[in-house]
Amino acid sequence: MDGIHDLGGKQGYGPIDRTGEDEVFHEEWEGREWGIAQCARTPGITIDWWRHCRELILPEDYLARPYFDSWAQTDFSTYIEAGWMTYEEIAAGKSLRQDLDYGEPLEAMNLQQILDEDRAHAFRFDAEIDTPPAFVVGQQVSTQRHGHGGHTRLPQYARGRVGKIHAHHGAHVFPDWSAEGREVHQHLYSVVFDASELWPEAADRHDRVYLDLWEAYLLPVTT
Amino acid sequence: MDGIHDLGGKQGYGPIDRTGEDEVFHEEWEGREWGIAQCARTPGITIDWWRHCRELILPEDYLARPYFDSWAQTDFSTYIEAGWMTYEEIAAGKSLRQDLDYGEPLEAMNLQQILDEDRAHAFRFDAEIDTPPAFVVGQQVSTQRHGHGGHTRLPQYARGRVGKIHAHHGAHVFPDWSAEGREVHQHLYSVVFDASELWPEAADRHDRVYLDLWEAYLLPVTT
Amino acid sequence: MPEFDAKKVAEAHQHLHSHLPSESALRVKTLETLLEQKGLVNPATIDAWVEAYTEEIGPRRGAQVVARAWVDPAFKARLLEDAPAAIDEFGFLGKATAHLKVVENTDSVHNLVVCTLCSCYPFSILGIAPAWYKAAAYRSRAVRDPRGVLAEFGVEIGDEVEVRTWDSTAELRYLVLPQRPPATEDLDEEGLAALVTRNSMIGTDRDLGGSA
Amino acid sequence: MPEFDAKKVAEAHQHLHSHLPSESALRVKTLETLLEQKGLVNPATIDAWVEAYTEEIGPRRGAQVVARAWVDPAFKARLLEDAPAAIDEFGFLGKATAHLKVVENTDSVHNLVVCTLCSCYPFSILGIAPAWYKAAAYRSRAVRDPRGVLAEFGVEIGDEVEVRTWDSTAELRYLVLPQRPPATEDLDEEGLAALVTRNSMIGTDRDLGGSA
Repeated sequence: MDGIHDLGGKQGYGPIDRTGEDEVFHEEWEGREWGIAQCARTPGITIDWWRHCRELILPEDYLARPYFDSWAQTDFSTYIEAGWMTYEEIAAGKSLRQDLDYGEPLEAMNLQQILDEDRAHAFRFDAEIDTPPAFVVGQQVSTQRHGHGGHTRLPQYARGRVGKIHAHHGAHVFPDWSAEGREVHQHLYSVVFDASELWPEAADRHDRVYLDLWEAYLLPVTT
Repeated sequence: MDGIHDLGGKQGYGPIDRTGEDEVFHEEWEGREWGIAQCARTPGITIDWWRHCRELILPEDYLARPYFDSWAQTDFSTYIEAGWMTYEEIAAGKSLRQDLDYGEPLEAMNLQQILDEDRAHAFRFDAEIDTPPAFVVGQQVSTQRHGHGGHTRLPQYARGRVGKIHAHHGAHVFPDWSAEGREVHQHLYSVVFDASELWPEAADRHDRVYLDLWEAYLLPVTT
Repeated sequence: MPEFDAKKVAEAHQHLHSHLPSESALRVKTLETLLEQKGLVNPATIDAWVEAYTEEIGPRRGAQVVARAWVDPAFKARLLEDAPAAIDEFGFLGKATAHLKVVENTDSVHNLVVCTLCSCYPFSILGIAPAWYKAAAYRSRAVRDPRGVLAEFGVEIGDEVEVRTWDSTAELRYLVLPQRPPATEDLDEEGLAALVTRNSMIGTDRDLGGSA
Repeated sequence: MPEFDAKKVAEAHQHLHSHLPSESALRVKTLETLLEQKGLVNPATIDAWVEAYTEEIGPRRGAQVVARAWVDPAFKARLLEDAPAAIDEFGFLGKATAHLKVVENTDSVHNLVVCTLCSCYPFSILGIAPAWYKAAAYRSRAVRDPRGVLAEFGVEIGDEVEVRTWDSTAELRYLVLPQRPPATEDLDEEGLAALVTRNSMIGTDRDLGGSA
């Protein structure tokens, strides 16, 4: 979707505010939200669906509220969507129904267990597939002009542009479909673009931008 | 600029709120701001510069604050830029210097005078120029892929797209330069685009979008 | 004189974000006070502008023009050919209408007007734009999802009808000429004008209620 | 089970915009309370996650990896070839590093990492991302104006140096391998690691202060 989250190259956001950059969490609630996101039971969602739910936050809230607030907002929305929470419960600040069974009580985990758990979070998103890659390293490609109307990882600033395959990373879960609940692996590439291909003011700059893009985002360039 | 104001086709803004749609002004201050914008002396600005100043409002303010508030914010910024107001004066809520001469005292105008004045606001932005138009009605054109880094009236959603010249409107003041203080007339066209050229989900819709675009935004299509 | 220094303006917006009162009414009061003290505005003239756009200049003007076009084919031809001159026959030429264009609805075409980049509107013929016209939801969706927008306004558009969205990217302003409703033969121009809604001249209304 | 219904989620966001308290702390408290009452979270486990990412997992991990690469060419080669396996030699493999890539700064190349679409970050090796990394100003500008961004961080990049911005659009995560500062021959691995800043591993820092 062409949402407020698609910030690459957008202008007008002003200077970078580095306030508190050496603090891990600036306020206690930020740590609580971080922790909830690590260990709460969730209704079978994918990372892409969660990201899409965050993208759907009202633009003014997305911009004006603190970062971890958007995580809480996203969590609420996924639990509501799944029927695990209701607006009434949120308004009341307490659970109003006990008829749903979410499984065994959760044991408290200690620091060492968390360090092991963090290790277990080293998820891989790639897999072997039968289809050979359509592009080879060094090949020129152009990107699709249209993004997916739902979740997509082809940002607006890199649409309809010509770049070059920098690397092939095997087949990774395709996010546009994963956000809809379909897990399909597709070849993933790093694609490098000259800055001048992307930005009007970069004509005489030799900088480059690298993006990781799935095969469905790419087209061969016929010269 | 690729600012927050460039809203065409952006997603996530939700349903249309029609609250109070039959009221001219919802609160008194809205009328005051409207009136200020009509009759206050300004520091020799152009409409395009004023629009650009509005585009430069912080994105979260642009989205979250009421519409006419953005006019007041824009006015403040133009007076500050011109040196006609200072932050100290705005903080104090009163004028702190009388050394600048803005001309004769302004006489109060009555309703009939305003109706005449409104007539006098029928500004024309076109002029005869020597250069003949580069495109003819019916011709296919494509739009530039890049927008101007400052003010521009080529929206993001219509960049790098193929359309057709629907009408030629003579030469009009080119906004990208007018916002920088240079008044240059350039041929202006209405260009029509198939919806399917602009939006991924419009593939089977026979709708069209018309934009008024200056010659510098357009390129001939070589087939 | 201003230098049109965008950097300075961006900094002003950042400064004012933190240093102005958050209430809009207070901000505008501050602006008016400063302008008056500096001799840059006369508050009585503001009063008169508000009065003009509350009492005199508004969508009833556009409605009169539309009704005339319905009953007078020669006027309609002039209106479609040169709208500023045609509305000037009523004395309605004014703010933001010097480059007015009229686009006509038919059985097979529906027109919708938007300004995706700011909030351009033909003031002297329609008055102050409704808040929704200037809001992000309408501006973002009118070009991409015009049928969804129309449905929210209660307007269902058949597949056989082409929707044309006019994005006011230059100083041209657009006025939709809606279709005359059926069974209105016995209405005079004034009676017809009473049927014309503001939204029908923007394009968010289509079938005017003449048959009731 | 969820149906992944985006319309329902958008409506939830609209509803919560108006019906949740505006203070973030209260909102998160409400979330935690509900989850605990429903048996969906154990607060003590949240405590342990906060402790892990405050005390144990953070940019000192990345700094150790960088220092090792500076002193051990074979390790550096493994790191550039297969970063997840290389950091696992330290036991640092974990959250968001299974597809880690290391990009190396040289005299003629400077690397900068961003996630323009959300806030992807190699957690298990750098800890919690700084707020600026997740904010609109950095996300919007790092791809378009990397030299302006770097200047705000006090890093001046000569015209002869190519700036490469890596936008983390997939599950790959990037770690910048900064250059070893001059005149650090007498420092051991631990001393070298102390020179490595978090920002230098994101790319918003370049010349590490070894010569002082």
